[in-house]
Amino acid sequence: MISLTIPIPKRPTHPTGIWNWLTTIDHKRIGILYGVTAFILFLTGGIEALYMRAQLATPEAEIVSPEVFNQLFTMHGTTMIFLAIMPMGTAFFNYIIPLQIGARDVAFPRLNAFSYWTFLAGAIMLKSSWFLGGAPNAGWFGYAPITGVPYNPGHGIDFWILSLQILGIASLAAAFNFVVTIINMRAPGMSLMRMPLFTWMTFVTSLLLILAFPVITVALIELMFDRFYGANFFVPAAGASPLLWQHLFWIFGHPEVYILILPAMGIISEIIPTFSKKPLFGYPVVVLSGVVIAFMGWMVWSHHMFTVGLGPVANSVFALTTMAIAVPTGVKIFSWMGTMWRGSIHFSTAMLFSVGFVALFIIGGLSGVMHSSAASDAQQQDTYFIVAHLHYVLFGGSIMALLAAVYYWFPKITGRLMSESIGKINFWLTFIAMNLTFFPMHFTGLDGMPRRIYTYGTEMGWDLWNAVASMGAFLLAASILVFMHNVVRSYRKGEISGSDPWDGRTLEWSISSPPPEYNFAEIPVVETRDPFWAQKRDSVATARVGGGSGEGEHDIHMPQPSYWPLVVSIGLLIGGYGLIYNVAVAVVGGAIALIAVYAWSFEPVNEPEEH
Amino acid sequence: MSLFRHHPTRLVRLVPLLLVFIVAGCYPDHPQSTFDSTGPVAQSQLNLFYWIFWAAVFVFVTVQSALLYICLKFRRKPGDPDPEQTHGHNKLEIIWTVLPVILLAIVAVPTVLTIFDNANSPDPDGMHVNVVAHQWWWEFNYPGEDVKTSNELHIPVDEVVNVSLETKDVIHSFWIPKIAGKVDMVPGNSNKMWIKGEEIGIFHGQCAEFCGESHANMRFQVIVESRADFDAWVASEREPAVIPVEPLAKAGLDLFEGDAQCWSCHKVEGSSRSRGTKGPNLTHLSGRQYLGAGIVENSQTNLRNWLTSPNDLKPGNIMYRDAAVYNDPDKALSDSDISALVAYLRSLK
Amino acid sequence: MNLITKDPKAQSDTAHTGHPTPLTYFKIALILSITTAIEVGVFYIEWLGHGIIPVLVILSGLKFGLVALFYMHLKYDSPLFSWFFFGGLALATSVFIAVLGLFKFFVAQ
Amino acid sequence: MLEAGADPHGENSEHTTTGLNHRKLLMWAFLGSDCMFFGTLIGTYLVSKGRSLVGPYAVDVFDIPVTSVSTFVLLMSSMSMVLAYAALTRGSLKGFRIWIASTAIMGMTFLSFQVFEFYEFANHEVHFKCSTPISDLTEHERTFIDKCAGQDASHEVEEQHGLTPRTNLFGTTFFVLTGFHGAHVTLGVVWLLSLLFYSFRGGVTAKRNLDVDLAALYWHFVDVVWIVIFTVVYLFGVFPGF
Ligand code: HEA
Ligand code: HEA
Ligand code: HEC
Ligand code: CUA
Ligand SMILES: [Cu+2]
Repeated sequence: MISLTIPIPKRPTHPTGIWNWLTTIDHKRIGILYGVTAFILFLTGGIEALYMRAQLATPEAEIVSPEVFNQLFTMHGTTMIFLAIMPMGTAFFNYIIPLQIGARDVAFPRLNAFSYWTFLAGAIMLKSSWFLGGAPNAGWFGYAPITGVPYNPGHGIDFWILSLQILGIASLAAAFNFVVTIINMRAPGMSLMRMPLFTWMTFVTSLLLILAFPVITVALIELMFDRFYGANFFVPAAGASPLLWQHLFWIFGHPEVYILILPAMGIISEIIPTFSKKPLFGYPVVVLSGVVIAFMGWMVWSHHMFTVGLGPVANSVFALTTMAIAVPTGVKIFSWMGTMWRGSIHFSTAMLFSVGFVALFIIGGLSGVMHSSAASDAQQQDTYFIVAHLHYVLFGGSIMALLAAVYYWFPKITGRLMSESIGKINFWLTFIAMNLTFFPMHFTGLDGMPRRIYTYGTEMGWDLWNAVASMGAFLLAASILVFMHNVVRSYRKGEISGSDPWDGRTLEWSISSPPPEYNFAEIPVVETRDPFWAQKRDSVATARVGGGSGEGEHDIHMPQPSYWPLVVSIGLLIGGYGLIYNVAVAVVGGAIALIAVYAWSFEPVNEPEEH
Repeated sequence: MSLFRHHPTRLVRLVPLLLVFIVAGCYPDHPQSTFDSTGPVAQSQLNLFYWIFWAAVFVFVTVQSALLYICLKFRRKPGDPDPEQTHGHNKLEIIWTVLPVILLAIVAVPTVLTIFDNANSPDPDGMHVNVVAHQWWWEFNYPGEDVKTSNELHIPVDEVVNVSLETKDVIHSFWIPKIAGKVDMVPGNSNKMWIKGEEIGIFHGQCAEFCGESHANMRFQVIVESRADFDAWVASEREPAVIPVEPLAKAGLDLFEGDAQCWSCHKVEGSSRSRGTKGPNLTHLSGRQYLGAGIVENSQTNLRNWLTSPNDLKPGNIMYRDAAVYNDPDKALSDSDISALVAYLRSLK
Repeated sequence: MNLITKDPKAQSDTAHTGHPTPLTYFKIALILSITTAIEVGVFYIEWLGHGIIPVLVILSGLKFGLVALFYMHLKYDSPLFSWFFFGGLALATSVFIAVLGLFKFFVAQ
Repeated sequence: MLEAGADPHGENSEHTTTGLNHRKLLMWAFLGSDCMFFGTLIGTYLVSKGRSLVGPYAVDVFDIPVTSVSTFVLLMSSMSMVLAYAALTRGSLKGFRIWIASTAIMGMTFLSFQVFEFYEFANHEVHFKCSTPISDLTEHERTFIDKCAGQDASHEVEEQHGLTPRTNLFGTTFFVLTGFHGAHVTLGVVWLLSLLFYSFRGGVTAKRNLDVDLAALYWHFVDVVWIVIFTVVYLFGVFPGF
């Protein structure tokens, strides 16, 4: 009732400018915010990586201290996973999903804005730890008990815990939103089996998220109780088993890696058909294999724990379930190749990145299968061989696909094409540098180089390949600079793209670039897969998609901007810092969030109209 | 792409290059290389690795060449009509589901067999060593031999050694790449493994689980020796420490058991005073080849450096953090104190 | 797959035919109370020994199901809702039973 | 919580692909997700069970009859919740108010029980006569047996030895699990009361019974979670040898 007794500020109405961005609930703008923020954070994670590579380039280097090195890899891993790849995925979910399913917005536009601001709050919180007495330093999976107060009295871990909680809220908000949006806001006729693959994988990813995040949330809450209130969840001295943390983390963690890769696979499944001018080969099977991967992702978590002493039976079971995931993944790979087979393949930059994805992901997947053999993983676990695997699937997989997505959808978002000639340079540089950076890690790993070491002696014989990897990393930085150059240049003066530069197949290409605020002047009716292609080729006479004429524009009511999502997020941020420094501040933060939630609840999506 | 446009065969030349790369990666002579196993556990793991590796190479070569072929073959040429809009091919899809299953079965069987093989010691009644990990050093206890030592593991060649693994603080992982893959030491959870060295020599061990600031510096040596040498070593280890006679060393002993308070953390057998357990057992320190858990050679200079500023050799180490001589300026060791301590420690043969 | 497609019977809000009456709700409440009483009662029957465990699991499962099906009207609502709810429930149950298994919870010490 | 609440014309429910309401779908997805949340907490509790090194343990502190009563109250609140919804759907605003108020009251009763229980546990006393045979003492009580040394059999040992989240692993896992359930109930009570007040401002109508439906789903969920907790934590908790 608070909201009814305190004066509510008037609803924001700014059509442009900073206030518009702060209060926007337009999925396209939120998508852009998400994307730009995540990319900047990707750069910070990359800079952290460059520091590490500089330190490791030569034996016994002294560029950073061991303590800082530990903070670097922790922040690098956490940043890349939670602040770069996940939100970049969310950026595309936001921008593209409503367009692909023929909707005017997402189901809960304000929840969407809230998701972004909360993500930003979490990012600020985590990154600020560098300046507030030291970043977290226990690795991205923060195994107990090294995260406990006795071994880690500083605030680094507290920042890690609280920012991950806040980020978790953001991810959950987005995931719930997309689950509902995709189930409920599809254009008439777009049955599940007519949904574009990217939409499908977004759906599956969102389901994974809403099921996986509660687990890490609880684990973090438990750790928080241990650290802040002297509870005993992971305290061995009280009889607790620190293995519980590992289980909880990886029950979340393995589905999480599929949360990182499934959107990428969705992106690839859009781009390859477009540039091969063929429909996706074996569509139902590709969909199914995505679902199966997600499902099986729940049965394999202990493959990260092969060496903790679970016993031969458990290790065998988890080895087998893990190997089994190669089957549905293989199906996807082969289906992409089947799509290209007898196609008319145009190697645009987006397509190059997609094929690069397939090639690199196979390498990463195969090293994954090598890990899955528990007995031989005893030699690999916690070595650079793992680091090689994870970068092949994460960089070679997720990042390559996201870069492909930028090249592919940039014209839709900005109305301009990215430069193809710079794009080619970008791709080849990335591709070569990526292999130069991460392939040698296979060697050093098998040569016995453990991960997370800040230094090594020259007698170990790891000098050469570390030097190569470091060179590769700086080359990779150069390739990212090329990419940034291309984006900025093309945004300013790229060739005008028109609405359908690639001869696209799905609905987003049927409307103007950039799309009008309401996306579709008239909601399309879908009668087939790849509806836009069908319409263009006239194979389905009645398909009526697209429009964008702007007629009847005045009858379209778009949800109106709102302050509240932003305010709730600010409250959360204040609350987060408060929990670390001062409980009173935390209470204030909580109160702000609570009041804003109330105000939000009683604020209509649209102001009642004056008829 | 343009590089290969007219000469797809050029790519083929890359294959041997790639193989050279791969082979270049296995340096059997490197101290922690997993390609040069000298024990049955590591050997079985290596065999398994090769088995899977070649399966992976097979998949890699077939799939990547198919991909390359497709990329080269089906490129769009100007004026191409739309290709036929095929939607799938059931038979093909079944084939590429079943083939990987078969391939996986081929790697799964030896995997499971090896897991079980390595799980149980072939000689559970043989020798036992209890390893206790600490941030960032190792304690090795031989209950049967009644020997307690640190940072250097002696084992007799060709004998099964049953190892039990524990930790005093955080999680560590016990790993001797050439002898056996790693097993973690988890608080409150004693793990078991077995090892067997089949070659006389000194091998490197390494903590493999991130355990804090000096994780990188948590190493150890494994000395595989003949039974006779091993017995001799056991006999000498059992001896209490010699009481030094040389004056400087005697002064060192006094310091050690007196003002420097070394005794509060270190054990020296035979001394009634030095019974600490926070740091490594120093009874036969000078018999060890390395200092500070495998970090530097055990030389006079290095020992001196260690005592002068432990933090430089091993950042964050607990001795530097907690010993009064380092964190209380009033108690700091003078150069002559250090000389005395070094003399004493060097006498602990 | 037809669960997610339009199903006129699945109209969410009001006006279902065959919606339960308050009487049904009372009956359910009665069953719930009796079951709880039995649970607590069973608990004091010593000769059941470990047999109490399955009994209690079944009884509380029954209560859970009744509330979910009737009070949360899953029985009358779109099956999609049941998928979400029971899907989450089944996943949570199976994952954590597996975790307990890995901790040797079911092995008598 | 009432996101999109208010879509004043109830448009959302009409124009969706599935015919299902957005918010209701969201609620169910949330409940599925919350299953994982409580699953993790209960899993933690069970894994930690029997690992505590010092007492008091479940047998020492639990009072099954008391908790049975509060369980019963919560179950009945579910019934009154569903009746509130039914009343509103029938158009009886009065019935709605009565039932929702009683639901909230029962919720608060449950919470008071919980507060009482937490207080009791935190101030738990070890209390036994030295004449009691050792086999009749709980494991925890036995750790106080030396207080009988030199005393005659009629001496009564009385020691304040409370259970808090810090005391032992059982305390930690128990309080955090039931505490989070309690937090869910608290949120639910606030929600119900908000609806009650809102109804006096004309915000709750039969046409917009969805607002109540959502609160009800949440409320019932909190109830079913308690059903599990009651069995798994309380009943199994004091069951010897489990
Ligand atoms: C995008 C993220 C991503 C993806 C998709 C994967 C995919 C896989 N991962 Fe990976 N993994 C990580 C991210 C990912 N992983 C990360 C971040 C870590 C480290 C965490 C840390 O410790 O910090 C890790 C660690 C990790 C481990 C733990 C190693 C250890 O610490 O000891 C294991 C062990 O089994 C493993 C296995 C696998 C397997 C089998 C797959 C499979 O899904 C791969 C399947 C794909 C293929 C196999 C290729 C294509 C298939 C074919 C061409 C068909 C034919 C193939 C065959 C018949 C083999 N991964
Ligand atoms: C998505 C995930 C992702 C991505 C993209 C990357 C990208 C990179 N990673 Fe990362 N990495 C992880 C996820 C990822 N990593 C994880 C999960 C771990 C495990 C962490 C742990 O152990 O806890 C890890 C660990 C890890 C290690 C091991 C650390 C250790 O164990 O000691 C190393 C070492 O080389 C490394 C290197 C790199 C490099 C060189 C890149 C490069 O690809 C980075 C390329 C990007 C850039 C170079 C940025 C470009 C910057 C510029 C162009 C500067 C511009 C500047 C301005 C405009 C101001 N990573
Ligand atoms: C607070 C406890 C503590 C005190 C006091 C202490 N040490 Fe140590 N010492 C340690 C620890 C812990 C290590 C292992 C450090 C590591 O390797 O991380 C160690 C290692 C050593 C080593 C190397 C042992 C080896 O096996 O390589 C020597 C030598 C040593 N200490 C000598 C001394 C001397 C001499 C003193 C007194 C001036 C002293 N220590 C006081 C805790 C202590
Ligand atoms: Cu011990 Cu790493
Ligand atoms: Cu995994």
